[in-house]
Amino acid sequence: MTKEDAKKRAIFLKNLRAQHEETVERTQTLLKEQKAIRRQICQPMRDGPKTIPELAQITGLPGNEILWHITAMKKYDLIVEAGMCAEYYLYQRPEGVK
Amino acid sequence: MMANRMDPNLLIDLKRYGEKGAVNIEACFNCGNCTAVCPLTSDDHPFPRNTIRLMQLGLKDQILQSSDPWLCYYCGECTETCPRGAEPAEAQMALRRWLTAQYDWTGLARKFYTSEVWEIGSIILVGVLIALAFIFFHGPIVTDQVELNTFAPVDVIHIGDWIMALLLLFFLLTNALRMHNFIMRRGTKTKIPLAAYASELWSLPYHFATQKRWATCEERPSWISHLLLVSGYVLMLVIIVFFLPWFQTDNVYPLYHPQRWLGYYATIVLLYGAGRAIWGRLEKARQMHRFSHASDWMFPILLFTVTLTGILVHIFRYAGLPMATYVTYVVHLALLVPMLVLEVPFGKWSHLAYRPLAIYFEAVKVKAREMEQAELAPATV
Amino acid sequence: MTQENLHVDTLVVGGGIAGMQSALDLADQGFRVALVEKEASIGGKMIALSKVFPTLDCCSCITTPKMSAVAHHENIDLLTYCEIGAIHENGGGFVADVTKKPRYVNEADCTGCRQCEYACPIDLPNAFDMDLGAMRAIRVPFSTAVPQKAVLDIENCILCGKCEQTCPVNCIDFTQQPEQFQIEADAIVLATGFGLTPTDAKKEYGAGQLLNVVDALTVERLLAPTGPYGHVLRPSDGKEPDSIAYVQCAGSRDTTLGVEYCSRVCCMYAIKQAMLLSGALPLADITIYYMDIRTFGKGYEQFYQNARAMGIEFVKGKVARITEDDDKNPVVRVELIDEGSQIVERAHDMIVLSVGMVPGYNPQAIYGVPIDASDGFIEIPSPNIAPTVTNHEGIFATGTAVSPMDIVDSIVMAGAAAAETAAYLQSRNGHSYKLPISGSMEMEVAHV
Amino acid sequence: METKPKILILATLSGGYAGADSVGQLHANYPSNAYILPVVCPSMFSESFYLRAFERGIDGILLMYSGTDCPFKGGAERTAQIVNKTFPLMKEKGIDPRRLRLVAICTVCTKPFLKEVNQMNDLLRGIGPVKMEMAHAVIGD
Amino acid sequence: MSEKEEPRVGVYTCHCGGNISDVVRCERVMTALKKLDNVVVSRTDMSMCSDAGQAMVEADIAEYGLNRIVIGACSPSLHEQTFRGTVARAGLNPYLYHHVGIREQNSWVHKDDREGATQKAIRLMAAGIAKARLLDPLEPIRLSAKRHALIIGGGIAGLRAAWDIARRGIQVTLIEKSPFLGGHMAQLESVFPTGEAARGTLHDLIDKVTGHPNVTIHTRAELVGMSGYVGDYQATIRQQSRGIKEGFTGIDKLIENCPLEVPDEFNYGLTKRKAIYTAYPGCYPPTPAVDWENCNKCGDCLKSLNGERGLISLENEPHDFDLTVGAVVVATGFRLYEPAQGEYGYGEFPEVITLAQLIRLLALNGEKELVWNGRTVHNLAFIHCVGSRQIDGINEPQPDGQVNNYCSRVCCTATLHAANELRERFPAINLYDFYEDIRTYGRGHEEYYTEASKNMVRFLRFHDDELPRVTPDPYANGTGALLVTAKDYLTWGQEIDAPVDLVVLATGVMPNPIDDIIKLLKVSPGTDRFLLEVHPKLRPVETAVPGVVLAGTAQGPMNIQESCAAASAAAAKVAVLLGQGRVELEPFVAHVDPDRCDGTGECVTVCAYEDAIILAGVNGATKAVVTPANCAGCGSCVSACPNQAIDLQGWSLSQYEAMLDAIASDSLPVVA
Repeated sequence: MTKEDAKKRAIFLKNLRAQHEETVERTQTLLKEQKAIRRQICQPMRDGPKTIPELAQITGLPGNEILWHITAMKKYDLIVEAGMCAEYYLYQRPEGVK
Repeated sequence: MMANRMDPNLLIDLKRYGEKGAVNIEACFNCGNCTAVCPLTSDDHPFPRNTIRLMQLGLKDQILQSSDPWLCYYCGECTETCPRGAEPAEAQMALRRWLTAQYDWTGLARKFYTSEVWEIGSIILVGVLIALAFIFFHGPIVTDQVELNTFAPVDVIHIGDWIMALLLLFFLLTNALRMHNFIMRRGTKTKIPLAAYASELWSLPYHFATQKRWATCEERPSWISHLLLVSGYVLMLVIIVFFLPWFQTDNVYPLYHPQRWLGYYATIVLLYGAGRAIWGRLEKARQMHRFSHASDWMFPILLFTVTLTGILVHIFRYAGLPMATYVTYVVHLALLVPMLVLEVPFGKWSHLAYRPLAIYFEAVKVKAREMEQAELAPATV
Repeated sequence: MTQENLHVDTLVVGGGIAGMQSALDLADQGFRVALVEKEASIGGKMIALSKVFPTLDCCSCITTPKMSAVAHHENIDLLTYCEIGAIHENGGGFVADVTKKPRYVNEADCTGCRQCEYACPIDLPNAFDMDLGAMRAIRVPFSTAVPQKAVLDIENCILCGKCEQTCPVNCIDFTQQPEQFQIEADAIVLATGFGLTPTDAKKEYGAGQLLNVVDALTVERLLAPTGPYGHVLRPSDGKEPDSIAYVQCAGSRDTTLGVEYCSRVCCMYAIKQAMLLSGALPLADITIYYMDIRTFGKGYEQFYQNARAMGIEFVKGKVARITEDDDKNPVVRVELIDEGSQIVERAHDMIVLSVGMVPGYNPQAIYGVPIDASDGFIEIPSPNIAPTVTNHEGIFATGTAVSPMDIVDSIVMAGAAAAETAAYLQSRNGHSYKLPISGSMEMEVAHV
Repeated sequence: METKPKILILATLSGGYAGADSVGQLHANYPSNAYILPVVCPSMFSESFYLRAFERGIDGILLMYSGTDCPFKGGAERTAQIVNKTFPLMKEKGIDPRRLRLVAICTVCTKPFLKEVNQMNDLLRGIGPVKMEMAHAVIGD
Repeated sequence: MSEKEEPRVGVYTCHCGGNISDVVRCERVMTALKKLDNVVVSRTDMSMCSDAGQAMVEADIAEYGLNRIVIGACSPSLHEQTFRGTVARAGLNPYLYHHVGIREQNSWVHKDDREGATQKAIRLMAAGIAKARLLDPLEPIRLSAKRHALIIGGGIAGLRAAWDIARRGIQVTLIEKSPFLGGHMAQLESVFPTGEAARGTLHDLIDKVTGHPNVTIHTRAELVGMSGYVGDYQATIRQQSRGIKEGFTGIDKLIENCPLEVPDEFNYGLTKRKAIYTAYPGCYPPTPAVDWENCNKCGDCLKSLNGERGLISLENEPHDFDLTVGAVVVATGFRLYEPAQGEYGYGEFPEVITLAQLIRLLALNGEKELVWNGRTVHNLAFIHCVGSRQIDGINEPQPDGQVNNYCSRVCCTATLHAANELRERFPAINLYDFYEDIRTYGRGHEEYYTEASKNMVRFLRFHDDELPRVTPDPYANGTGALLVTAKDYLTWGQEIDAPVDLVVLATGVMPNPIDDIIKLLKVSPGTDRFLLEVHPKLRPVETAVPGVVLAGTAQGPMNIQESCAAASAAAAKVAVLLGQGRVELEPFVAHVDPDRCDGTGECVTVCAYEDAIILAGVNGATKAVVTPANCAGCGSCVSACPNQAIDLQGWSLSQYEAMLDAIASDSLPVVA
């Protein structure tokens, strides 16, 4: 991509964002929240694999919400399963993902 | 197991005890929702589906032996959630009327419930008789000032009260005895020792006074207003039957005097309770008020008008209007007497007696079973 | 690429199993068909299911060949992500105004490689997985989607441009606008499908607020090999459930919900799911609370008896209430009708509401096809003899747009709609289908 | 050159091959020494076909058929019969019968697919090349 | 395949915009493949499926005279068809194209092993080339199809199928075993869920069908012979004489004069009819028929004739005729379960009848009160699931040793429909209903249940292991009234007695006994004895025999609506098959090399498809001969042949062996 093209593209995207201001803003807030929650969820996994109730206890977040984020991250290989503890699966970060 | 023979005609008869279209239990497909949703149901008494089922099949003996309809307070939860609109709560109501008629050996209850002409006619008849009695037998009419006790000598009225009370008690007790026979003799195989009756006797006045079971239902305000109504009613009954000379007097007591404030309390809660019942039935907002049988109207209307005329007598007396006082007094009694002699043993009022009786009988049965088991227990160990 | 106006013999509305089958049966007879689907992929509700009764076939294995056949059929114009705004009559035929919603992806170029999806930073609840799992703001709808093309959700996009940068064939196009075009057709087949009876309407069942009370379509996703968790877990905390209960007629045969009819499929799908669950969770107890078990179809009764033999517990009694204990275990209150009418409260790890079917779409606004006031499904004036013929000449209806029915019945009825439509088209002048020359069989006058 | 075992996967179009497509959609990982060929129905292969494959140096064969979903009358049963008859012949030649495996894979059976491939790969790494095995058997005779 | 032209292969490796090339080193693949025998052109492209990619292939075919094309790209399910089209446009036979999946099966699943993925791509492509060398041009199998369908059965399903097929310009011959059309529907009065008059609706359809120029109807006709294959079946039909010529007018007199009286099957034996009869007034055809089984040829009927004797013949002279048809619709319908002697008192007490009998009784009965056996019926009980949902060990098995363990689907709503009619016509009657589960599943069916409840039908629920009992009522004082006793689970398992005057058994549905048709058509029944479809969802109205489709209750219990839907669906399949006048089938079928075949017949033994392979004399020797129309292309025969004389076109064993060798080969040009 030439510099000029890049510039054009930047202007185009800017205009587009202005057009969709409301949805973009809302989604950006959502994204920020998601990131914060996921940091909270992933932090305890550094000490080893965790179950949802364990994560819920540590983070104070509701179990269903944690499960959703774990499911989302698992779908794109950002979290993997690491066996089971009683009736619960254990989750951890895969090797190479911080 | 003894087979039970179905009687298809019983349901047709039962339907006569409900407002037209209100008893809709033929629509019931026995899903069990009503029983499971009922806050008052128990392992021993899973209702209302069981009574509905008996009604559907026409198993008359089993219905007569059951006290379950009396354990229901018509909170309407079952009707509200019934997937088929079968009106289970209203079926219980109708069944209570039918049972009242079955307990009553005179056959009057049945006439009252199934015929509006009979019910209204008898009330008018008794009321007219009372009025006629006054027309022919009243005391001297003092017109320059209010002298009610001269117009209607209190001791004569009091004797009348006693006669009325005894009559009413006689019918009520004999009917209650029949109820006992159905539920306690035919309805149970365990032999019931007298000790069981004695040990549970406390529950009878307790439940009569508190209607505690009703409070288990979610509709607490109904229970409270009904409780107030009962308290006013009982209070008034006690006053006029036992203490009429103290109550019906030409003396004007000061406001702090118990005669005044007891009277005021009773009349206010009676007016409020009866008025609320009438208003509820007009409004039809709550489940229990959606259908109103003639008998449902008759009792609160009589109660309301009796109270109202009572208050008017009081006011006219204070205002010093002799003729108005006397006439209103006659009207008051012409309403009061039929209410008591007809409604109490044969009509809607009787549930006030049958409900605590049913609870009492069931408690006795449980006690008897416990006693029986206690006897058996050491032997088997 | 702009969508050109089309002239076809039949417009099929809805790309679920009924619509697909009708389209195929018509196209195979030589008629031109336009199949319009509002979602980004065809497949309807069926493609989301795990396995199907009574054969327990893998559902995808039955649906995908039909989806692929539709996509590749030379007589079918497949139009996904399109909505029909209005239908006018036009000289005995119909003209449909169609809006093609922008995918923001150039459909012709997209290879379905999903690189954009991996690059996208936004995770959204995945409706295909009943919101249990996640999907990106740009994605291929699901693994077996047809067409296998990405679609961008502009409402939930921050326009970061990452997808655009990643796409190997430069097919992301933020400038796309809705496109209007028209389809001229001589006949219409409505296959608009069904929706689920609402569960939040029933306050006795928690009004949709209890986390471990789910509907049956959610369990389909839990059981599907491509499901969100990859296991059967309950939504509140990811526990593998030991005890699962089904509440039948949770949205049907109930006047308080305004749905008085039987939804026809719930008994069988509950039994099927119970069987699959006991396969996935061999130690779990599975209970089905029911009013009547309606396993009426071919092989269905045997299926039910097998489930009983497998140890699945069938309890006669309508669940009156579902509450929650401290561990978020849902608790049912029910009368055990077959066991002496006891009232019990039983806690389960998870409860499945066997919700029923309501019409998925009311076609009245744009088509003028009457619906039945009592159930909301399309009115069929002569359901016995002509089960797919509506009140409107030239418009036919099939599948669950007509009434609740299972997949087998939908497919058969779709064939019936195709036969009816084909005969209608042939009876009209000027249809594009050329009547083949009559065979050598002499025309015989009917005789006995 | 590294000697990875060669796995041949014969996958039915209506089942296993579509399943392999689904695995691809997931971008999952499995060993690259697994070669997938589509087949209509594996009932067309006789015992000798499999033996020939082992002789040519295929270390393991996974037959991913459609099981009870087989669209052909008797196809699944006949395939199973042939495979059962192949095992003793393999033993005769000194070939570990575990090198041939018949599994039912559906169009979205991604997990079983991966499990089978990985298991076969692990097995073959453990027991070594088929050619060595056959050579040993000849010597052993 | 000796005189095959020298293969000139063009091979293309697709980058798929990086989807493949990010992992697989496509240029290396291209270079490696160039070195293989017969490869004339090897190229890569960013996107083979693009117009440019396809144009490149077309140009190469023209320029280099390529006669085999191999493309490695995404899964064949996505683009194999696309490239077949490309090749065809360039004038090559489309089956000379081979597609290799190297995206879903390679680059996407070996992301962290680029070297392995590249080598795998080379091997898979090499295998593809090996197969391509052996590809033969193929043509779809085209069979001319007789645009004529045979429908067996003149009930609602057969009629509905006839109407749909005829309207598509296809000839229809409908044969009906009995002398009259209409089947069971004619015996109904009103039908759920509409309440419409059954015979009114039926006759509308009969009028349409019989009035359609494409339809020929033969009553009293049965299928007795069948040969051929899809598109070209030869059917032999045997028709019994009617005994009376069409257009005869003195019908009433004729019937009157017949002295014989036999139970009238139309009324399920409730009434009698003569040995010359019509099914019902207004039936089609209106001409009466002689009941050959019962007629004793007394000749009394002839006495009413005045010199018109030629119009009647009391000799049954069945005649056979042949018909060539392209497809067959089996609409042979159902029969009702006949309760065993003593089952719920059936055959033991005259007050126990079937639902079908009740429906006829209601049609025959007066308006005021329901009368049975001369007595007014005040109380009536229905019992459900008689002959349905049976359980081994509890229910008496059928003569064939089986029990009907299926649900008959129609009886619940039909029973409630009858109950509601009873209540409406005889308001004082008491109705009881003994059931296991009420299955009013269809649109408008639950309403019948609700209505019946409102009509005060008392429902009692029994369990399948404790069936209700029917006994004489001890209190009935010899009036013949009965007592139905059941352990009622709605009344917490109490035994309940229903005193009744009439017990009505809701009998289930069974397939008509059509063993001969099953044998002739080579279709197969399922374990429930109903005819089996190929697959309930993929091909729900087709049988495993090509060109033989199912309509209505021959396949399983159905109501009228479902029968009509199934019949129309079957008609759609017939229209697909025969509409074009030819049948086109995929060429992937078995093919015999007559030089190798020595007629052992192993292939015939293993083949599961009727008449797909037969042994026949070819030039004086016994050889296997494939009928492509009947071959499903599974290849079972290939593995069975001891001489490798039979192979699958397009998927041949030699092609597989060549592919396998390429994969196994250690000497591939794997360059670094």
